[in-house]
Amino acid sequence: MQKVTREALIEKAASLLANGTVTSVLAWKKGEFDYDITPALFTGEEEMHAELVWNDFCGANLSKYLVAKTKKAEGKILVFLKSCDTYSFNQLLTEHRFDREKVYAVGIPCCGMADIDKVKAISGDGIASIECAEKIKVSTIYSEGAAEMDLNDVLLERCESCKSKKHVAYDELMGEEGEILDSHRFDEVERLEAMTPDERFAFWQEELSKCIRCNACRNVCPACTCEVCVFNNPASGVESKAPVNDFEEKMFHIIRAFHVAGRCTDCGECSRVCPQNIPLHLLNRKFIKDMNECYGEYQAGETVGQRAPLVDYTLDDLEAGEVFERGGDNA
Amino acid sequence: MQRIGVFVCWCGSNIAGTVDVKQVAKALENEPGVVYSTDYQYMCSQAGQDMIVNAVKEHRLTGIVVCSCSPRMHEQTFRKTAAKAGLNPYMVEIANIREQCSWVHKDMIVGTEKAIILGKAAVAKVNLNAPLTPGESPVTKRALVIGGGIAGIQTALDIADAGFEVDIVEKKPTIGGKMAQLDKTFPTLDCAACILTPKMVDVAQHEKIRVFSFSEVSEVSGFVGNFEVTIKKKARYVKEDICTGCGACVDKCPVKKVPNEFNLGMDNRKAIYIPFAQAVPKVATIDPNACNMLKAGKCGVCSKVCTAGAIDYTQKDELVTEKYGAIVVATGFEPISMEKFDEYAYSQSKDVITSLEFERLTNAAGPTQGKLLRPSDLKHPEKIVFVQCVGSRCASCAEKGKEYCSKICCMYTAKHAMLTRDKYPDTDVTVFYIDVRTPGKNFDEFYRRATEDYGVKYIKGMVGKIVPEGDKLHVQGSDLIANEQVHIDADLVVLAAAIEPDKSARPLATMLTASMDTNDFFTEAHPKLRPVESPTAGVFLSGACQGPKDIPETVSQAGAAAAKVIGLLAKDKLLGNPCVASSDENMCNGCSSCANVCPYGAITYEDKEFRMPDRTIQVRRIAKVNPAVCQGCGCCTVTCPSGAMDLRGFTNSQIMAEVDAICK
Amino acid sequence: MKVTYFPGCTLKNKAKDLDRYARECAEILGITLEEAENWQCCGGVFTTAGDEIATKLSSVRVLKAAKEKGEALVTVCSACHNVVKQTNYAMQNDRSFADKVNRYMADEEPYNGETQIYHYLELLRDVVGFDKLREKVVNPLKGKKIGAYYGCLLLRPGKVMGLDDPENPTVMEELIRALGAEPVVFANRNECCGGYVFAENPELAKKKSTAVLSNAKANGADMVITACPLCKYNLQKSASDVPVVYFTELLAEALGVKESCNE
Amino acid sequence: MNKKMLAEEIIRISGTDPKKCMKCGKCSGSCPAYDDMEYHPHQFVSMIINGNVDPLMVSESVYSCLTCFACAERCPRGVEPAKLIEAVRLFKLREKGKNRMSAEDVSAFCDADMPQQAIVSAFRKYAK
Amino acid sequence: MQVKEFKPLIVAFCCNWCSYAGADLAGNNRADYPADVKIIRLPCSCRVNPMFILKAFQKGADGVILCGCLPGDCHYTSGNYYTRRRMAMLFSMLDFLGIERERTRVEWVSAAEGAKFAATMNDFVATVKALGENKRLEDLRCKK
Repeated sequence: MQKVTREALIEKAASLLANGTVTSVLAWKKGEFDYDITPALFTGEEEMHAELVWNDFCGANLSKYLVAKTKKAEGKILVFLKSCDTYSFNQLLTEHRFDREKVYAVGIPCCGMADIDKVKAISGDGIASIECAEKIKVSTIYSEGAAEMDLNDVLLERCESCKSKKHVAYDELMGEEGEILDSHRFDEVERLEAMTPDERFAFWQEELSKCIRCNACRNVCPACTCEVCVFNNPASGVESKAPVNDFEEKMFHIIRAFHVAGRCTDCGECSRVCPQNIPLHLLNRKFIKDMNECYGEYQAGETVGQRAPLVDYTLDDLEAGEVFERGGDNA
Repeated sequence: MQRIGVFVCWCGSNIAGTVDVKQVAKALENEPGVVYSTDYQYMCSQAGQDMIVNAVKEHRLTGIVVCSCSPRMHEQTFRKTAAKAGLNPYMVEIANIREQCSWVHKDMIVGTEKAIILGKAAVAKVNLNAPLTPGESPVTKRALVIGGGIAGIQTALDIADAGFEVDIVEKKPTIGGKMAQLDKTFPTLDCAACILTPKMVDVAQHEKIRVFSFSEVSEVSGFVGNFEVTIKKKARYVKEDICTGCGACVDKCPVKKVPNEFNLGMDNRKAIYIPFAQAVPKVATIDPNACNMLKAGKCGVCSKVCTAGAIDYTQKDELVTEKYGAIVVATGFEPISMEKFDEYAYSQSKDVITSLEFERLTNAAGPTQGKLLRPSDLKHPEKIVFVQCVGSRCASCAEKGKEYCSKICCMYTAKHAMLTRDKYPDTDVTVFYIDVRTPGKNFDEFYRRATEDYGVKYIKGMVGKIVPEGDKLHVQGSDLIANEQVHIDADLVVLAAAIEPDKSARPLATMLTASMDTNDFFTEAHPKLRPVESPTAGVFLSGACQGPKDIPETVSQAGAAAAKVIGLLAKDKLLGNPCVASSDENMCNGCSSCANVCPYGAITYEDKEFRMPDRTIQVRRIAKVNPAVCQGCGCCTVTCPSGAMDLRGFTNSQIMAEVDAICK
Repeated sequence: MKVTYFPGCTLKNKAKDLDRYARECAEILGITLEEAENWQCCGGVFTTAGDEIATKLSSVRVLKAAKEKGEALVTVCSACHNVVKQTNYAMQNDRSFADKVNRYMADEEPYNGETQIYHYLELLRDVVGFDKLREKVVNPLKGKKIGAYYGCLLLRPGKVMGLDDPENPTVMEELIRALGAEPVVFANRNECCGGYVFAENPELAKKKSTAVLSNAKANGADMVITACPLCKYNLQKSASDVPVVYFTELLAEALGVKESCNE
Repeated sequence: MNKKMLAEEIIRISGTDPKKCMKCGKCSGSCPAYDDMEYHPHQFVSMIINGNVDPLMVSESVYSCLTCFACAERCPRGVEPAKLIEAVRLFKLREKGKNRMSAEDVSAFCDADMPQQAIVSAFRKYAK
Repeated sequence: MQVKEFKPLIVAFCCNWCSYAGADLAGNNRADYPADVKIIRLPCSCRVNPMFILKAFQKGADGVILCGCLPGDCHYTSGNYYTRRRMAMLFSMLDFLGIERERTRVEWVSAAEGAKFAATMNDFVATVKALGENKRLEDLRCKK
């Protein structure tokens, strides 16, 4: 797949700004470090030349930011969407979370994004600068010269198991359109399913014990756009600032996964941002896999206006207890 | 902070025999919010209730917990008691320590321990109870009946006789429906017209009934007691109020070859027509697809001969909006198309007909003036074969047939067979059947008469193929009892086509937010206990739109629906169930999940302006629950991702408090 | 348009004219029938049992060959069409069957019923279109009253074959009309001719074939057309004097290439 | 193999569910080979449900079925009796040495006009 | 030292129209089931939020059972169908986390099935008893 260059993005944005189609541009800029790329709103061309970033670390899914930004913006916002981001975009539209008229969506091809932890594993800590070209060149404060690596060797897990290079929503597409891929995204879920309950318990105990309740997963999640989160709402009965007991984190993650079940597009942002590297996407994928198997294939965000499995039913759905029997014994 | 009184009932020895009521009262005394706790032999007795009233006054109670029998037994009683004491009735909670404690546990220690926990849970809940007031809404004292067949007619007459106004909307030019097309009715063999047309006249003459014929419902809004309905009166190009129904226009109309739908296309009508002699309203209608004047601007004969001046070629569809308190659906049925069953050669031979066509062939007002002549050559058929269950009980392919039993075919086939043998004893009549289903008063006797007295041959088996050859229909079928394949050269074959809901029912259900089953029959609010109500409040069901029905059943259901409507319209105000869902607009995301699962269509959305902390105004889509429509199941509350939706009387925090109290 | 063509064994032998006419007419209508390489006999009948694998492999092979070329597969013989289509349906819908077949053919890429299959009649109706066909007719068959005999294999099971309404088909009647002749609808057009049972019980086959043709005749047919060599054989052996020809022969006649085909 | 297992095996081979049958007899009303069968399509269904398969195993009826699929097409319940008959036939043929037709038999019915398809089909139906 | 018998804590969520009435009927018939079962009355099984179940476990419940009307009989026509989907998904998730699948259950009990209600509770209590105390849900986060 041909990469679209940063310059092409800026040129596109500048021309749309100039002809009045949009009044602002939602894209990415550098944060504290070269690999720490964050969403940013631009209104002028110079600003974009100075700050706009488009490289192998632009994992952030911009769809979610439209909810807040469109409420404030006067005119249209241009947003750059990678193929996986377009699913979130549609899902948010299904839920009426922003006004489609206020957005000009430009689809951009994506070859996958880099996982900074994998980069560090090669380069070592203390990254001073990163250059993204044919190869990713990383120099650290501890070593002379730069470590070089292929993007394909340091892909984020979610990009390794990319479900779709196809954009399901856009006003305009840059570069060539990709296809829905036969990803192996459920392999890891299946591996866990094949374990004994004790092994699974041990696995999750290990993983979830790392949780520090920083809420990064929730804050980045494009399905978590609630005006007030239940975990911040005293009337919900599950509000918590500090955990009461050890179960609290567990409950947080189950409830969060349940809340986004049927709405989660499997964009993988939760795992990408987790500072503790908990594979949170596995919880979401477990729900997706179960729903696919029990109620028929469903991809949230594929089109606008879909009815998700949990707000639907058929008269002969399987019983709650039967969910374990489908497809042989997985215990 | 609440001031809660706890009242532990002995229920004689029913509770006190296994639960130490004194200890329960004592244990609950120390629960948060409890300021008074006592026990008594029979809380539900007058003395017991007085005790509660006095305690409320004396201890300035704001909430009450009664530890007694099931709330399904006495919740209403104690709510009234609370009201008597000046408390909001919804400040009462019951701890069920009889059915779910003393009666199922034998050990006093175990029973007492559990009763205390159940009491604690109730106290925890009351602490979070809020006074609830049922919403009130006015009732428009007028009913709408959709469909003017026997079901709609009977419902309308019954409602109107009770003194309420009723409008009937009928899509055809006349009311009367399927029954008007029938010849005789089983099991008494009354003439259908003789018993139906007087009712049609009653409708026409009733001062409380208006008939919108040749009209359709195009929009419905509102809720129980307060519906607003837009009715589309289709242009009939004849002024209904002026036309006298004299028929002069029909006589003179030069366009003669329009298939007559009333006789199912077996003869022709004019471009201007009155469907049948007893039509109500008896008014002519012009068929714009056939009329030369409307198609090409040439002719105008009807206008010239009409002395009343009723013809109006410029008439347009007209929209009428009216308010109603209740809506009755009576959209009826249609026989299914025989297109997919051509093994019976329906499309190949005019002499293969459906049972409804047979009705017209034997009806004195039908295309053959009641003489049984077969359509192809108008000869008297000497051998007739009836085939039952054509398309009914067919599970193999949804687009072909219907999985259900159409219920009426066994009886009308017996009727047809019997009447044929009665009028034409020389006719050989054979019926192929799978099962003969005759549950109903005098039904089986009727069927037996067909075979025993009239000599109708019943063959258990099914026809597999009909081959028209020459002027015969070669019928090949199975006789399962004789274990042989039978071949009959018949002159006429009558197919008992399955019946299905009228095609207009599905879009209507969407407008009404009334639910339907997979076959497009309307769903009843409860299959046993609320069979004539739709789950959507204020929408009632009459006749075959709810499921296959014969005339007696239809008329009884029509009357029952009318009784329900009268009960509703007799009220000046509707008191709702206050335990309904409500959405906190500050938390609602407007995502529509709740509306997806609401079985009653109680949730709508609106854009609302919010003033933000930075003084800007933001517009956000939010959910609104109509408390008059919501029935309080709470399904939306779980679907709501933000927790904005909650259920009054069973709030998230109340239930969590109960869980906490039990698990403490 | 180029399609992969599966003639089947009979069309290479006893039914050569069915084949010749079909190819020639297709060319006129802008479609090239390119014979599949190394095709094998379809086996004549489809065995409905899901655990019968070996007998269906020849169909899978030709389906795969078409898939590899990215072409649709066209058949003319009703029996071949039935076997290939039913096999393809099983490959699409019966997971365990498809898995077994794919395992059996392990050296090759798995096949899951991707190939589009047309019967020649479908090609005429859905790809060429009867209106276009009518334009190409140079020798309209005016005044001929022709009965279309479908038999079983073209239509049933209806859910699988999807060629037409199994109880009230119209494709051949439309073809007859397009060629300028008058179709005669007769109820026995989808009743069995006796099929392979003639080998065991010739009397039964004769009885069935006679019933078909007498019904056609009673409804006024001068001639009956068919797409199936076995039907044609059985019908011709029956006691009737109604001529039975392949539909492609009629097509060739109307398109004016019948003579050249026979040269 | 006991009766019940035999019936179950036949149902498995057929891939259809005879329990869906409502005993309407449309299969036997449709069957063009009815008069040449000892057991008729509806009896196949009923006997297999009842586990009474032995008489079917020794009956000639299975060879009379034309596999014309009329019963399957018209069955209102999707039972498709032809598939059950096919399953019994296969079960018989799969037993060792139970081929009904051999190459020598062909000359008996072969004539000059006979299409190749006829021989192939007959072998599929009458031999393994 | 005598080992104290393990008394499980069971929370049962019952819908008002069918299963709560079924529980009442069990009482009317003086059916016998363990006092470990504590019933919370709700309008419909679809009112049960997964949060309630998790909360119960968090607070020390050893088993949670949901009872609703038989499919097709829901007082609100479709509530239990949604319950069925939600709980199938939730239970599968709990199992995925290694939590004993027997600790959660959904049963459909009609208002006429007092005996079934009691039998269901007896069976469920016995099952949970055999599992022992609910440790996993409480301890999941702590490393051993």
